[in-house]
Amino acid sequence: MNFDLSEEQQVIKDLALQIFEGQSTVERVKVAEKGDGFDRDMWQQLANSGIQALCVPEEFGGSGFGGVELSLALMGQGRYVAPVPLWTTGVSALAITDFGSPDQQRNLLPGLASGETIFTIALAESGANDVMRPTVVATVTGDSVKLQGYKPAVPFAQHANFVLVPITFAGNSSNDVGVAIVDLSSSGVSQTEVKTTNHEPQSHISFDCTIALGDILGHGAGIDNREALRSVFEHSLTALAAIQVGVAEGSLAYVSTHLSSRRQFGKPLAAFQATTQRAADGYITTEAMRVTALNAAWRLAEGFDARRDVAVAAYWASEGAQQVVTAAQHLHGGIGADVDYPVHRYFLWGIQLASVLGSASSHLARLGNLIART
Amino acid sequence: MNFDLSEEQQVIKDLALQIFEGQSTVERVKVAEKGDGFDRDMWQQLANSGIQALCVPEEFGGSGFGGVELSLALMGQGRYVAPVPLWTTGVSALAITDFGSPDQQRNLLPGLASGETIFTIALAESGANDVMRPTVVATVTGDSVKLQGYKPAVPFAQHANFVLVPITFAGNSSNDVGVAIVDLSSSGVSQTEVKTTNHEPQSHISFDCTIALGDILGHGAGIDNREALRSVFEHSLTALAAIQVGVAEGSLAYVSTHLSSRRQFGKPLAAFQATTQRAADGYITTEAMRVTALNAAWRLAEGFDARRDVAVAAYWASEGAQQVVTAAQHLHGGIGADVDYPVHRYFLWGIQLASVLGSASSHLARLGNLIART
Amino acid sequence: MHIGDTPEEAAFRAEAHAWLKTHAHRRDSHEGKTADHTRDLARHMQECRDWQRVLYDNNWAGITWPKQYGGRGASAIQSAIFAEEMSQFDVATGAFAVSIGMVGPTLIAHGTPDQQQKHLAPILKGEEVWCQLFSEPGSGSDLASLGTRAVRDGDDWIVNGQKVWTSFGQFADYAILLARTDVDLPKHAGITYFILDMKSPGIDVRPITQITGVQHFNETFLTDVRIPHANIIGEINAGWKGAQTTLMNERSHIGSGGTWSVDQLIELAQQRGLSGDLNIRQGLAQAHARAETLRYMGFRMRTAMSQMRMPGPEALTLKLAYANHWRLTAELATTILGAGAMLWADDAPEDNQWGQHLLSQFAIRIGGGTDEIQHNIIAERGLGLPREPQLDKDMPWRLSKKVG
Amino acid sequence: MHIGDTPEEAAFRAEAHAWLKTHAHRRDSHEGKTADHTRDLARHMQECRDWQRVLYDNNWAGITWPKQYGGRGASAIQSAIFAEEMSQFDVATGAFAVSIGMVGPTLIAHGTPDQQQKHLAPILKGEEVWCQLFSEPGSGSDLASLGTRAVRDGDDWIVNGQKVWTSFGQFADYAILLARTDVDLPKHAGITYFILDMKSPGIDVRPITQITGVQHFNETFLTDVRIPHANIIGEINAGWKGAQTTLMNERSHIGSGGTWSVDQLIELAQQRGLSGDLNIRQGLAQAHARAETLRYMGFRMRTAMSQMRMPGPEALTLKLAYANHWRLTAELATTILGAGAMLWADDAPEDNQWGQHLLSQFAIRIGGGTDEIQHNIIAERGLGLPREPQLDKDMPWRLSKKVG
Repeated sequence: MNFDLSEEQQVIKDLALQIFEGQSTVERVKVAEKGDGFDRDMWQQLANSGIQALCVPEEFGGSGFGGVELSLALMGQGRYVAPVPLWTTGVSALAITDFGSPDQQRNLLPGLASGETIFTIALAESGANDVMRPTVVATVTGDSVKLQGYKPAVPFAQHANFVLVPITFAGNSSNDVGVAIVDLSSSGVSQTEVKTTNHEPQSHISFDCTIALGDILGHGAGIDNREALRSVFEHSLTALAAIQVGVAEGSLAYVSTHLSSRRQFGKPLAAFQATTQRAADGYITTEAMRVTALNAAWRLAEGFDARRDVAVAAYWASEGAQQVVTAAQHLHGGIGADVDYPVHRYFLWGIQLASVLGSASSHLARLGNLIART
Repeated sequence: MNFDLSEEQQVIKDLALQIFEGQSTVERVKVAEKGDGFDRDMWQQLANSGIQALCVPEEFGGSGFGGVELSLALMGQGRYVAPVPLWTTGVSALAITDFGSPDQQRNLLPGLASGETIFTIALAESGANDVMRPTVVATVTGDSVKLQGYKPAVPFAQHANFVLVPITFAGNSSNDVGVAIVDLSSSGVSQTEVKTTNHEPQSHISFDCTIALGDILGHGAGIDNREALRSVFEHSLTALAAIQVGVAEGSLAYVSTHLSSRRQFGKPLAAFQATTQRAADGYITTEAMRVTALNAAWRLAEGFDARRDVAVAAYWASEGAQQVVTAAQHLHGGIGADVDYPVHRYFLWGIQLASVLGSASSHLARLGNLIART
Repeated sequence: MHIGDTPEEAAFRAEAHAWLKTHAHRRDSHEGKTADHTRDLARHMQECRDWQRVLYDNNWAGITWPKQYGGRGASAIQSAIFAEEMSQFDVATGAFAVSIGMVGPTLIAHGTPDQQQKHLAPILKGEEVWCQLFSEPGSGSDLASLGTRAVRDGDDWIVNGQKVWTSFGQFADYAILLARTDVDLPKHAGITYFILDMKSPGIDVRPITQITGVQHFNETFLTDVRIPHANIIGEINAGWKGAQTTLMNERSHIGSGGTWSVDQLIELAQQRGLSGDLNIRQGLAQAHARAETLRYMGFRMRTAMSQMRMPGPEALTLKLAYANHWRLTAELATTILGAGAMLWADDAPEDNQWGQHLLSQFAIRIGGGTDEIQHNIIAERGLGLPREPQLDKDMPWRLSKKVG
Repeated sequence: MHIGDTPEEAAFRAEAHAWLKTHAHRRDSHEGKTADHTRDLARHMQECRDWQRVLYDNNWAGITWPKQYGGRGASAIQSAIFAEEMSQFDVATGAFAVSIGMVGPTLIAHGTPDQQQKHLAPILKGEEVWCQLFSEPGSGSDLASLGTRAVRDGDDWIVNGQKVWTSFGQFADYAILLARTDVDLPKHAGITYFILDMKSPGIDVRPITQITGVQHFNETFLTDVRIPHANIIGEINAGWKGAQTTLMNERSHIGSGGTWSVDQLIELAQQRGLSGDLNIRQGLAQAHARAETLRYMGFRMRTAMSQMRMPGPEALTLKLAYANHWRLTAELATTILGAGAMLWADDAPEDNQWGQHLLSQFAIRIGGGTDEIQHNIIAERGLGLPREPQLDKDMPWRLSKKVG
């Protein structure tokens, strides 16, 4: 039993933090917000340092690490609210590594490792958000697959090359689900760019297109399609939980600075217990988010059943992060509402990522079914 | 629109408070706790001052007030955690006044007004606690009614003369419910006295007895049995909510004393914001309890549909009171856990009354059905 | 006790409602216009002016103001009834929150006859927009520590300093201003309350872009701005007293919003097929319970005001409960909207009103004093706890900046 | 990183479990004995002594203690694994919480060889029960303000004062005692740490009846009690250092409980037919989530301890999270039990364990420092915020009582 990072993990964590601290300055983030929402220079820096290569096996140009190391990098991203599509690209690399056919691995993993290929994941649904019951329908005819459906709010879609799409195969069994790898430049895939709360670039995507059977994740490799979808879902939640840890940390760092430096009634704000107690609560919540996020990533990486662990991490990532960033925003008083001061960005990230994750009560409901099915 | 008490109401409130303050001293309460849990001298004092007579019409020896005035008296009781069966007796008087047959009124109301007759109400059920679906079954044969069933945790039953029992009439319609007035000395009514958390005397009661058809509340008076049961339920919740307001107030009074007088780190506890903020939250919650409890009592007294209002008051009385008394107990540190110091009694009352009321989530569920039925 | 309309009040409500129905558009919750003014603030200003004039022409402006000043001379309860009814209609009022809600009551209580004569009627007619120059970047919750200086120069005072959170400052004709006129007195004692003509030379108003995207807040820089001596409200160095009147009116105002959002939330959940989801329904029930609580707290406060009693800690509890309710409803809306809650501006569902609602919570919490300050006042006045000692309370202001 | 048993740890766990299975009764959650000791404290004491002896005889006592003192010389993680396994069995350990959890580590760190020789083995064998004489009625969270005086008299010290919250004081053979030995030094600097023989003349132990009905807490009055000079732990006036070791061990101990209560709650809900109730199930899920969080926080703390790093703010977060978890599970049990939650003692369902659980929450929160104190330390060490100024920190203790 050992909660310490290995030496290699510590190096990866420090490296990622260092890049994000250097690249994701407030000025650079502002430029991205006003532009297309994607800092390509930062993405290239990350690629130069091998961050995108973390989850790709060595034979495909990666360094052969896994989800834990990805989570450490994502915590760094959250800490500096860096505008890059790291989680979707990282989780896609894990999915193709774990479930992809030899062709898919050979064709896609080298580009993922080098940062040249960008992936996104179309998790959200318009109605009830049950990822395991996709609304995009796949009709197989011979070697081709017709995809029909609509996915809202797909992150970084306008900058991505491919999208992982949860699908339900047309036919008798509604249980027959899987993941399609769709080239975003295919005809019949149309994007509508939308504005989002935290300025992340997103698109609504309509699918009325035909892909090859070989574009179904793991086609011909004898995998369990349903497990592939579950894995994408669980790795996505775990990756988002890691970003939220960084977001909460970053927001608390601004709180520390603000409370230590601003003075009222003749003393620093930190001398008022009402403020320090609330900040300390934020710290406790952030630690709960951290240990559960790391645990979920570790259990997934070890190949254990992690359904409960992912639900626990997602619960904290949704509920906890919102608590922390709301408290941080509040503790900043008026300054928090002024977009010239950076802390508001953490609030916007925290609530937006919570929306991607799904509500805390939905994770509790899933967990309740797992632990106390009657 | 006027939230102020009338002059008469103010007099009643002050009178009740004065009696409870004088009679329900810590010493007297301790004596009752060690004895049979009922302070008969206090009961007599209340009777001498006309408190039990508040809800009885003048023609039967009462003063003809109603539920609002009962609530004001009950707030005083809660404020001094007085061991008397006032809420059950008061709500029974209201029920018999509103729904009783002329015989029932003539036979029972004078004794209720004088304090000689004590009523209890068997609200709780062993399983799921839906008062509108009673488990005690009433089988009518001619003029007699056979009652069969079991009711746990009936307050003050060993000191009471009568009990109001929610019943379901045997037959086709499970919807056919009502209220029976049962003499506790009848054969076939057996009590088992039980110890309770706050030392209130309670009994589990088994019913295997026969009563007269004339003992069904309102028999022959052309009333709606179901409405009679609902009224008993709603008045009970409203009465309990009033006691909880007093309990919360009393517990905050101890908090004020403690925080003002106890010194740590060279200053009074009240100088630590962490403690005062928590106490202030308790005050806000108590005010929410107060306005919603008064509103529910007023609407019931005016004869309006008060289902939502009662649910709102019960929600606060359950959730809010537990919050306040838990905070108060906590703010007292070790002293709170010592039964020689009186504040613990408010904690025990707060949580026990919340159990009688039912959980906050059950009240929200009822309210949710009322406001957002799909 | 009468928790609900008396027959007279019901008649007044019916009269108000009937009048509103003929003069304003009923708010259609399917396409609420709440967020509209985020797009075009100047248009919103004009709508506010127009609506205020309509109110005035029909004797609905300044319901509690004495008739001699052009008001209706009616009770606080009637005013509240009118506000409740008006909240069901789609009318623009925000730009007059300061003038009508804060400046008017302050001038009525503390202004000179000339000041009252000059300003009260134009305010009611919608001809004068006012802003509030109280907060400073360095003062925050500790308003009395403000450092904007006013120095006497003959019949004028010369003002220098910086203010912040100036709502609608870019449109304002006048401002109420607190400035320090004696640095040797303790911080509460050396402040004077001025009326400032916003067309005076030396005023620079710079918009702040808020997290909501709106720019109705501003920073205001004052450089050698001249104010005639006659523009002082109350006495020299006694401005803190007038400020209390203004702030109490601000707090009462903040807590007096309608409870429209719960009905809208229920409708939203029903539209999305989620009103059968037990978790959502528990959330709706809780929102309803809290909204009802706000209503009764409001009734109680208005009862006190209509009996000419100053509202006590209940006004503070109301404001805190209101801020909590705002946050809870915003979070519930986010849950109901799911992925849609991420979208913003034109792309957001329901005309972005829920996104605006979520991001506006901080302005609500800050206006009228922070949560922490209000908790302290409640502990003191509601529970009788001793005041927190303020180290700098009695020392000259010029020294107090160094304490701690 | 390895969040779970390594093969070696799994083998150790299996060994521990197998041994426990042959030497202790498996806890049957249908008739948990948790509350038993509330009925007969003397019997509980004897059970604790007996079980401790069994542990010692089988080399399971003092798992982290060095072998030279009779311990097992094993790691903090092995100790935690044993504690987790033991929590599934129905064994009595409470009376040795102070001796094993606090006195032993303190003596190992700060005791003289004679003190270690004399006490450590008897503690491990269950022959010596210890109590803690730290808190005083007038000190509360401000432990360093304690006023019990010890005055030198030749080779002895003479002690006078009053202590409170003395767990199992009526059964204790020895006590660890903090007393003030120099009133002219600041409050933290004039305290000395003593070993007190509880059979000494002048000690009066009076039980306190707690809200739970239990009397394991006491008030202890010390009147001219003599303590030999050799019984000082550490140096004269340097007792605060040793006290820190004791308190840190107390805190680590408080957070190390098992997560048994969630499984029991699930079973309780299932028995009552309520596990299908969505509100209950959300509560169970939340309890599970928080219990899991406690486990991982515990893993992390033990990782630090096994690497010989002092646990930092994580030990405090663990303790606070544990106290919250305790309260939430107690409240959930109350909801599941419905009317049954009102019953008490013999009449209560489930052997009254949930009633005891609910009412014990305050002792949990107070032991090892109040929530407020811990929040302050977390703000300081976890977030780097400046310490709250303590007015009386540097002045002589005899003056500090008058400050404020």
